Amino acid sequence: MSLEYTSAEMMSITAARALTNDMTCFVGIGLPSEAANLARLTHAPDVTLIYESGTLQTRPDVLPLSIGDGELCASALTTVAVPEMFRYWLQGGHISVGFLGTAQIDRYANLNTTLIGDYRQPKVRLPGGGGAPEIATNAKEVFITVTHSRRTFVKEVDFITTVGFGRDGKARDNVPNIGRGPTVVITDLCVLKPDPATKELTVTALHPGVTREQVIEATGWEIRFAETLDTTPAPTEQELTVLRELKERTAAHHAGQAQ
Amino acid sequence: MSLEYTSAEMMSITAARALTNDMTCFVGIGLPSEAANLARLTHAPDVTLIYESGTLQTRPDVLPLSIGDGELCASALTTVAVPEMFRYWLQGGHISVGFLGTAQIDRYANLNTTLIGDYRQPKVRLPGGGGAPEIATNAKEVFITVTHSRRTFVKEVDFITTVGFGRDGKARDNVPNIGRGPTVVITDLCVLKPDPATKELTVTALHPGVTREQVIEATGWEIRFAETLDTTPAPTEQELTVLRELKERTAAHHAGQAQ
Amino acid sequence: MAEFLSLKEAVARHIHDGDTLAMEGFTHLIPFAAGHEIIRQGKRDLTLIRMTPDLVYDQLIGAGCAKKLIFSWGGNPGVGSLHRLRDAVEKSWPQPLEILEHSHAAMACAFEAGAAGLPLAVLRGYIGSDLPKVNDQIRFIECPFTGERLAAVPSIRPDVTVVHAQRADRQGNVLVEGIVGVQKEAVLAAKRSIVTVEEVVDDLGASVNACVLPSWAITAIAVSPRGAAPSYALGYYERDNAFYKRWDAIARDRDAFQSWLQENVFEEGAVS
Amino acid sequence: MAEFLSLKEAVARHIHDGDTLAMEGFTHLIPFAAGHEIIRQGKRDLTLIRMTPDLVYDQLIGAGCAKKLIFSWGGNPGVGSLHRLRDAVEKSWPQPLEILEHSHAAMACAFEAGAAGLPLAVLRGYIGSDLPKVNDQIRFIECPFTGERLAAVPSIRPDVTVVHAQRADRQGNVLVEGIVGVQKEAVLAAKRSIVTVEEVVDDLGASVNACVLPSWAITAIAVSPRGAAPSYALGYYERDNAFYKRWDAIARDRDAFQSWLQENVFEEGAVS
Repeated sequence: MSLEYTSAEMMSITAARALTNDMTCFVGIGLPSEAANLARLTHAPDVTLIYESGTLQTRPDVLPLSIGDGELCASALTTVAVPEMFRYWLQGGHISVGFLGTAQIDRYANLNTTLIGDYRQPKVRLPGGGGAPEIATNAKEVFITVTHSRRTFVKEVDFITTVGFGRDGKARDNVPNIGRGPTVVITDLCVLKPDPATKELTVTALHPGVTREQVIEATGWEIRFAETLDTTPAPTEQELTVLRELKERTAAHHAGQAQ
Repeated sequence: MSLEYTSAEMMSITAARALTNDMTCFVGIGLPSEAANLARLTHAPDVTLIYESGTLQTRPDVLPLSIGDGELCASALTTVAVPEMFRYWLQGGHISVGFLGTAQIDRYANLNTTLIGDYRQPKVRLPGGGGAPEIATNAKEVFITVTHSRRTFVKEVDFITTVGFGRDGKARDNVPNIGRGPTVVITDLCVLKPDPATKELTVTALHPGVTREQVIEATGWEIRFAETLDTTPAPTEQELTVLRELKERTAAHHAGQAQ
Repeated sequence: MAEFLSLKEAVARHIHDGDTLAMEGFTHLIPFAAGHEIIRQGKRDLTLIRMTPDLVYDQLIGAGCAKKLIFSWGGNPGVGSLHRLRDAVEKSWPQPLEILEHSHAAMACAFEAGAAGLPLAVLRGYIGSDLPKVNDQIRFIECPFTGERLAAVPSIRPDVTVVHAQRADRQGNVLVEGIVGVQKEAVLAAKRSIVTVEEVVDDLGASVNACVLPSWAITAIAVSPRGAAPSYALGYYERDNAFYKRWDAIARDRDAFQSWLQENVFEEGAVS
Repeated sequence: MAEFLSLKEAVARHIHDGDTLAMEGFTHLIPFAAGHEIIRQGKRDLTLIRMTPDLVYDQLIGAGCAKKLIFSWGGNPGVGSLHRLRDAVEKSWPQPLEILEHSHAAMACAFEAGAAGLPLAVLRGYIGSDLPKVNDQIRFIECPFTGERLAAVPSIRPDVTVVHAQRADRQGNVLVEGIVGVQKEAVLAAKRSIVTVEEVVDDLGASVNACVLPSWAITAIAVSPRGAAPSYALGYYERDNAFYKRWDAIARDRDAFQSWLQENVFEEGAVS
């Protein structure tokens, strides 16, 4: 008997599975934060989570709404100043994985969180880069999680806020002291990895029940599929339970603070 | 009836008087530390004392033997890391006075604490610059206190560890973001100040009972005297009492830690 | 030495039209009360600096106080856009807003360099990003030892910095604790600084290496209980996450925003 | 994750002949026990790095472990010279000692830059000093924004850093408090690190912004009670200032030094 779950749950659970106990993860807010904490509450209890607000090795009981919620600080090993966070901990080489979300991603895994349209006359102004531009180059590798649609998966991003592999897939070649870049992208439909040679994002696994056509339809370029295409394992009951309890606790906590 | 006091006491008390309540003083160990704490215990109770070990606004009850004694930390407002001390507090422009000692000083108030003789074949190897090279340029002004002798007062220092006004008196001219440099030198014989035009150290006051000849004899260059030469006020009973009690407390404290 | 002033007096005396102003806080200890006082006093042509401009900057921008924003992430954390910021950038309402955009790493380093009295910050940053194409303040230098190409940005040295902190002692020394962000750097980097605090106490109760700003490094202190709400002050009150969510609807609509401003800043806040 | 090892094992496994080694501590928390273990194990050709080489470096140099010293102030604080250091520099005993000399500001910035993963540190330093004439690692760069001439030094990235701290928890997270010097920077800048601690506890008892080194940023931890004596560990024991004074006479004389070493390091220390 198979369990019922949403594609969003499938995404979070798959993203969580990418993290292992020995990783030190610099966590972006939103989907990455949900996945990272789910990992910590399931198979990777000792994964080290770091938020750019300065909280080192934090273990929040509910998901933070912002990157600097009190919960993150209260449950952290210690909290450092933000310049120290970016200088010593990120640039200093202590982060194994940067876990990012994005508004747009292109076939070379470049991320745009700056704007849609022209920089000086934006159609939509987005929040901006935040920590991502340097997380993407100073972390040893980068995981990305984002909902799959033609709006997000574009052939070329309008603006490279955060480099994946550049406009030609070669942006990291011969650059000293730079991480490997995006190694996996997890969506609500599938898992993508950069082709080892060209760095173009390629579908390596489809989530249960998802067809190639759905992925093609939701992607703004002629998406490639790996020769041997895996099927992502379905969520386990434990994963679903922990995720749902986490989200319930979180909703109750944030609602409970209304004046 | 005049009080009995030593020339060393005269020096410390005169040096202490140079500090005022509103100053933020970066304190060198040894004579400067003695003078700075004497100031704090007499006429300048609110003078802010800072030691390069990271102790901000410290109020030690006994003189520290080292620049990092526990007493300095325990009595400080807070203690910061040493990089922060040099970057934010000194280079950041928060220090009004750097108070330094030295092994050699020359007529342009350049200081040598590096070595006697040739750098690669030293006759005497001294401890080195420590904080002084940047204290002397980043503090708004510099006070120097040193025992007066031909060994210390030389025409040209063997090595400029810490700049006063350079070999020609012009080292600070047209240098941006640099303090005024040494504004007073207090010895056991007299007080010297740089000539406003040439920057050559000039005796502006003799301590009570000291003759010009004594100063000439103890100085390794043809020392100049100001046209109107003051006499330093003699120590007061309160100054002497506080200094002696401070030194007694200090001696008892440091001796008491023998195993 | 820091001077204890009312918030009204501190803002009136130390923040001038045309100033570069950093109101820092990384989600925690956002100086909302001070921001509202700036709006009430009708300050104009401010260049606002902040890594994470959030609701208080949205309010300042919507109220017409700002001509320029220097920032690295401008959103309502966990909720979405800052609609007043977007309206200013996209539609020039209530007036055009010039923006100068960095990454967090660069701004954090620029504050650090400002506190350190340096003219520039050096970092391994902006590799492959388009940001240097739209921000001419981002340059690249070559390391004289290794030849590595590194990014350089000007240090940040605001005319005035405003931060909120937990408490001051009677001498005007201030304790900041929890998520301390770049508050210390922002204060030390600025020509003048205003610190609002929850309370004044006899003893800060600071641990030995606590983040304490000495009185002589601060220009003015204003007591402002709950001065960081709807953000939070660790040890005093929690973040009102529900308000952050509600702000989305308020800020989406110019009229709703103006009504909110009238009621909650011009009328209600003026008496406090 | 940090591995708990005996001091003997930690030194044997992680410190190799020819390494660059930083044993930091600014008067406080000087890792004497680890230094003595290095002497006992007869490590050779070390490049010793430290802002304030004091007695433990005097001992390492006198025992013939070092070929080079990178430093900014080499004295017995409040007492006078380091006679073993002087004997090595002035008379090449027991062997020549190459020195590379900085100011404190430059070394502090170089450690900071090392922790920050940068190849260089930039500071407003060395103006008018002769030090750049004798240290070819000191260069000058021009600020691309202001044209100001600033000093640049290579960052410090030791092969191995050794520091002493108050305590570790059972997961290997370490608390350092009081005068923290450049210890955190030295550990983060190094390829490998050994931290000796007074004790291992269930709960560090650290305040919210305390200087804590996470287990995953440390290579090895060795429990070494009184491991910083005759320097001190805030909250544990005081500085034995009398010993620092006595050291002057011991170190002035080669024979006296060797007897002291034999008795206090090779014989006594070996059993502990």
